[in-house]
Order: sequence, then C-alpha cells, then structure tokens
Amino acid sequence: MNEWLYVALFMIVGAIIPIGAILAGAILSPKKPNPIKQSTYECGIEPVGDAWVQFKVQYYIFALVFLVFDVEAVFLFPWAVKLGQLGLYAVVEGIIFISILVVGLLYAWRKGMLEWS
Amino acid sequence: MTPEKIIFLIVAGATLVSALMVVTTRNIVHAAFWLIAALFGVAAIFAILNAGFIAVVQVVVYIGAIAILFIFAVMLTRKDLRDTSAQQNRNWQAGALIAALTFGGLAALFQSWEKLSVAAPAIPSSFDAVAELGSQLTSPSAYVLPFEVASVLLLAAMIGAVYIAFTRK
Amino acid sequence: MIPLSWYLFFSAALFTIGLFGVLTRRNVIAILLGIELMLNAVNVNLVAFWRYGDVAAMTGQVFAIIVFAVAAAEVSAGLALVISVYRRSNTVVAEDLDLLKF
Amino acid sequence: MDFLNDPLKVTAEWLEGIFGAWGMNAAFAHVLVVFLGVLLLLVLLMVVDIFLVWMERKVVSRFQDRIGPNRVGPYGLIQPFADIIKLVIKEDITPNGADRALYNLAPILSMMAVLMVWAVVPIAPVILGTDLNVGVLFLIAAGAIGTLSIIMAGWGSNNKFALIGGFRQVAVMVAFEVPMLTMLLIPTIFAGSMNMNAMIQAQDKIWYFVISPLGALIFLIAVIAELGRAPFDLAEGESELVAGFNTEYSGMKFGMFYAGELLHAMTFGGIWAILFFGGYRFFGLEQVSPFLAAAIFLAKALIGYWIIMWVKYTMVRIRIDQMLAFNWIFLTPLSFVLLMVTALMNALLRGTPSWVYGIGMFFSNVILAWLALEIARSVSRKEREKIEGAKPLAEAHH
Repeated sequence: MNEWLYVALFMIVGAIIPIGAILAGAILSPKKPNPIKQSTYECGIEPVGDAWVQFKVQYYIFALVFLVFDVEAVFLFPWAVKLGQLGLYAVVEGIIFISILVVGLLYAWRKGMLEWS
Repeated sequence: MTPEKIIFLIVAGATLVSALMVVTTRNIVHAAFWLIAALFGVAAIFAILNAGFIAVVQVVVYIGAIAILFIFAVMLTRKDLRDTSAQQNRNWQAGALIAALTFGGLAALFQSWEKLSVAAPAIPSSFDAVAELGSQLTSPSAYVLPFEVASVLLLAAMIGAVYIAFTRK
Repeated sequence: MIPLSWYLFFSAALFTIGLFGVLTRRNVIAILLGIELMLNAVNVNLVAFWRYGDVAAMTGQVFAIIVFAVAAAEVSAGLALVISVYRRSNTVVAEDLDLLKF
Repeated sequence: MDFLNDPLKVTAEWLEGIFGAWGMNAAFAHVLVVFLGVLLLLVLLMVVDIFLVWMERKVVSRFQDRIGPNRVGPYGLIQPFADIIKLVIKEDITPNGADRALYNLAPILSMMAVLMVWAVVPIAPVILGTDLNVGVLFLIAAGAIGTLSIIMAGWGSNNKFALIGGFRQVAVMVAFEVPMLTMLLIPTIFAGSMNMNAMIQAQDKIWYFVISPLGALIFLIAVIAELGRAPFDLAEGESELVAGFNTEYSGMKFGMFYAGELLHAMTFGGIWAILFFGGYRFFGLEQVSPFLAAAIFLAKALIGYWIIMWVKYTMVRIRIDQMLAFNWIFLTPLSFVLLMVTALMNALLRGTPSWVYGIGMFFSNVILAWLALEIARSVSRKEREKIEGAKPLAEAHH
C-alpha cells in the first residue's frame, strides 16, 4: 500500500468537509439577489470600472527571489538529512552553495529591488 | 485491471485534460490555473511512482513558486482584465500537425523498443531516497559538481531577471 | 503493476500538448506555460526510468531535481524578459514583437 | 496489544474484521477504515475549531479588558454554535463579474490546505496519519495550496480591495516563506530526518528549542507572517483594504476562511511544538498512554496558539514596506547565517559529550542573536539621525 494513498484520503476528506458546509449554507440560506446587492463593494459608492489595478514590478521580484530560495531549499533538504553522517567537506559544500545564493540576495538589495517604494 | 492501474488512468486522464485546457483556453489567467491542475496531476504521478520527495518538490516548486510567478507576470502585463481576442496564431493547423506527428513518432519508437515491458524492481524497505539523494549530491565521486553549478545557475537567473525586469525605458 | 509503457505514453502525450501550445499560442506567457508542460513531461520520464531501472543509483531523481532548477531559471529569466518587453512595446503578443525584422 | 496502548490499530483491526465478515474485499475494507478514521480526525478538528472561535474571543476580550461572550450558555460556550447557525442561514452573495469557478473554489482550498497538514502531524506515538519521510517539506506543499487559495479569492472576486489585499498577502507569504524554509532545515539537521515522528523521537535528551532558540524565534515570526495575523495582517488592514482578499465573501464561504485561519494558527502552534518543543514528549509521560501523549500535544499546540494570539493582540500593524524590508534585509540573511553556523557547529561539536554540544549550540545562537541585534540597532540609529537631523530645517522654514 502506497503511503501517499493516506495523503490523498486526507485531501479528499479535507475537501469534502468544506464542500459539505458550503452546500448546507446554500440549501438553508435565502436567495434574493438584486443588482445593488450583487455589485462589488467599494465603500458604498458606485463601483468604478473593472477590478484592474496597476501592479508594482516589485511583486515579481519578491516571487522571483522566493522561487530561487525555494529551489535552493530543495537541494538543501537532502543535504541536511545526510549531514550527520558526512564529514566536514559536506558542510563546506553546503556553505558554498548558500553563500553563492546570498550574493544574489545582496545584489538585489544593493540595486534597491527589495524595497517597496 | 488492478486498483493501481485505475488510479493511474484517472490521474493521467485528468492531467492530460488540464494540459489541453492550458493550451486552448482563451483566458490567460485560467490557463495558468489549469497549468497548476496539470502540475498537480504530475505530482500525483510521481507519488504513484514511489518518488515521494520529487512529488512534494513538484508541489513546492511548481505550484508554490513558479505558478505564482506566472500569475504575477500576467498581472504585470495586462491592459485589461479579460482579454477576449484570439489566442491562437494563424498557423495553428500546422502546429497541430507537427504535434500529432511528434506523438506518432514517439509512439512508434516505443512500440519497437523491447525493454518496454520490464518489471519495476522492488524497493528495499530500508531504502531512504532522501538520504541517498543527500549523499549523492555531496559526494565528490557523484553529483557534487551539478549541485554547486545549480546554485551558480540560480544566481545567474536571479541577477539576470532582476536586471532585465528593472531596466528603465 | 503499471507497465513502463504507460508512463512513457503519458509523458509523450504531455510533451506533445506542450509542444502544440508553444507552436500555436500568440501570448508569450502562454508559450512559456507550454514549455513548463514539456519540462514536466521530461521529468515524468526521468522518474519513471529511475523507478524501473536501478533504484539505488538515484540518477533519475538527481536529474529531475536539476530539471527543477533549470525550469526555475528558465521561468524567472523568461518572464523577466516578457515584463521588460511589455514595458517597452506594450504588448505580449509574439507576432507583434518584430523589432529585429526591420 | 490492547485498546489503551494502540487505539487506532485495535479499532482498525476490529472494523476490518466486521467489514470482512460482510464479504468485503480486504484491501477495500482497509481503505474504507482509513477513510473513516480520517473523517473522524478531521471532524474532531472542526469541533476543536468551533471552540477556538470561543477561545479567541474570550482571550481578546481579556486583553482588551472586556468580558467577551457571556450570555449564551455558561461562559458563553454556546456562542460559537449560534455564530455558526447565523453563518449557515446568511445569504450567499456572488458579486457581479466574479470568476465563479475560482471564487467558489478558493474557500474550499483554503480549508483543505489546513486540514491536509494533519496527514503528517504525529498526535501521539501511535496516533498519526502517515509517517511520510518528507514530512517537513509537506508542510510547505500544503502552504503552497493555501497561497493559491488566496490568489484565487483575490482574483475571482472582481473587487479592487480583494485583488490588492490578496496580492499583498501573497507577497508577504512568499517573502516570509524563505526564513521559514531555512528554519525547517535546522531541526532536519539535528534529527537527520524530515520525518516529524523521527524528529520528536530525536528530542528525547533535549528539546531543540534549547539548542536553537534563535531558530525557534525566527520560525515563530515567519509563521505569524505566513498566517497573515497581526502585526503582519496588513492585507486585512480594515482602514485601507476593508477585509483584504475575503471582502466579497459572505455566509459559509466566509466562514471557511475564518475557521481556516483559526485552525491554521492552532496547527502551526502544534508544528512549532513538534519542531522545537518535543511534540507529544513531556519527561516520559508520553510513555504512559497514547491518550496522555495526545493531551500533552494538544496542550502544547494551544500554548503555541496562545503565544500567537498574545503577539496579535499586543502589537500594532506594521506597514508593508517596513515589513518586507524587515524580512529581506534582516530576517532572511540572519536565517541563512544561522543555518550555516548551525551546520558548522554541528560538524565541529560532533563526538563531544552532549552537555558540551548543547552549551556550544546554545551560546552560538545567543552570540549570533546579539550580533544581529547590535547591527540592527546601529543601522536604525543612523536612520533615526538622518530623519531627526532633517527636522530642524523643516521647522526653520516655518
């Protein structure tokens, strides 16, 4: 039996519970839609245009830096698991690996890309 | 038909349908969300293959980071929310033909390959894939060079992307 | 037990769908989505060969992880290019990016 | 093997026997029994969740010098049930132009992302979903699905506040996930495994909090930001973004977001206890009975939850630029340095007696924390002088 079957069961049941709750709400609650009620909330005034807003390019930079460190962590987890049985050389390899990526973080910081404004 | 095969067929079918939606749906944000569904299906395939670490990494890297990067990039490059113009270029029939030929060629190659019916070896109960990966990635006689080169690659990607995305007009 | 051929046909189909997307989409971001599908198809093959080959060797899984790193690098640089192009020429349609043609 | 020592296995075997007697396939019976067990665990968690609503309201009112719910039932204990009935019979409004599929999927995924974490949480030595050897990374995978639900809600609502709130929240979550991932590596190094049960087993001599106090602290800060709670709750800053990504949600869909947030906080209280405070371990008491172990784990999780609440109701909201600067310029580099120092010290102190190892680790953490705070203090002093130095000029202008 594959252990991931248990995880799949957790995900299925974890989806069934909120679906059931929302369905119960849908059955029990009144439904009287009208255009004013369904208009999007904009602090009481008439909604203006679409929900389109201009986004900062910083959002992309944050996601980018996160992606790089996410992949870095993927490499480091097997390293961390085995570290106890490996010699000092493995530690040094890991430190080199992290240091190279920290250079990238420093670069982004020096360029002012990690600031919000 | 064993239960394992049925599960595989359901997952593979759902994945391929999601992949088709990725390349055909008009709304680019929906295409990104269909891609997430397809990637999740591939993660399930990895889990069926007993590669638990790769399956989790697939979710962490692709769904947790790459998909978010895609959605942010869509947000940054839209003039209006719902673009309804044509999403396929003029030569889509030629593209479909090339794709069909590629699949046909690959399928023909598989048909003529005799190792196709090889049985999967049993995984020893004491085998820990993550620990084994750890020792291979740090061992000088195995993959320590790719390990370090990967970090240089990621550094280059990060610096390059930051530089490109921020160059003023 | 699922035969190896099922995984190979699945990944071939996924690769082909991705190829179709790359060839036919107009939006550059959608083309990158297709490339992601193709990279994933490659990963399915790598992991399937690991499972059906020598399990203790781990070569397939190591390559799969390297593919993750390559995919991450490809996406981050590719999307940065898209954003940069959009800020210059205000379009993400591949056919309209013809500055080099003239 | 009796019920009090291994309740799950005994019950499962008993049920499988019954189903087998009905002529059911053995494998199918097993899956069915596991399904029922999972359903039981998750329903119990939802019941706990209902009481978390009550607890949260009681605790916040004490912090704010009020009494809190006290009318419905003894100590207001029936109040959360009244809240639920109200949520269920509330009209469910879908805003105009909403992306219906994504709008409806978001609350389901939000709840699922929390519930699926419990697949790898060891509640007691023998009460756990599954012993995944990638347990710690599974947390991040579940968190990725939670992030996705926020993007879906923000995008699907067709509302400016929801869109901005959702994207700010996601920016904060991905930013603080970097120190969180790095801090997950530290217990992994100590235990030599990503398996949560193995981590608890490895904390038999000493809790990881003692040998990595700085790691535990950074992890807590990252978790609070990840949960989107004060002081990092700017996505829901009422005065500027209404309710953030769930502005347009009403009725039970809003209820799912709300319940998910509370359960998420309690879950991460439990994860914090597992990674740094020995999980269900408490001076050998966990050996007595699995039920006692589960009670110890629940108590530790609630203490962690209480600390998260304490922070929430004590601190003021931090501005988004300061918050992200705090993460990228202070927390992330500090966590990388801590990881490198821990790996190095772990290799250097290997083979020494455990008290030398513990003291060495503890003091390397303390020294690192002191250095980081000194650097931060000198930088902030310079910033302050820059701002205060400019002040007299502005006054002279008047």
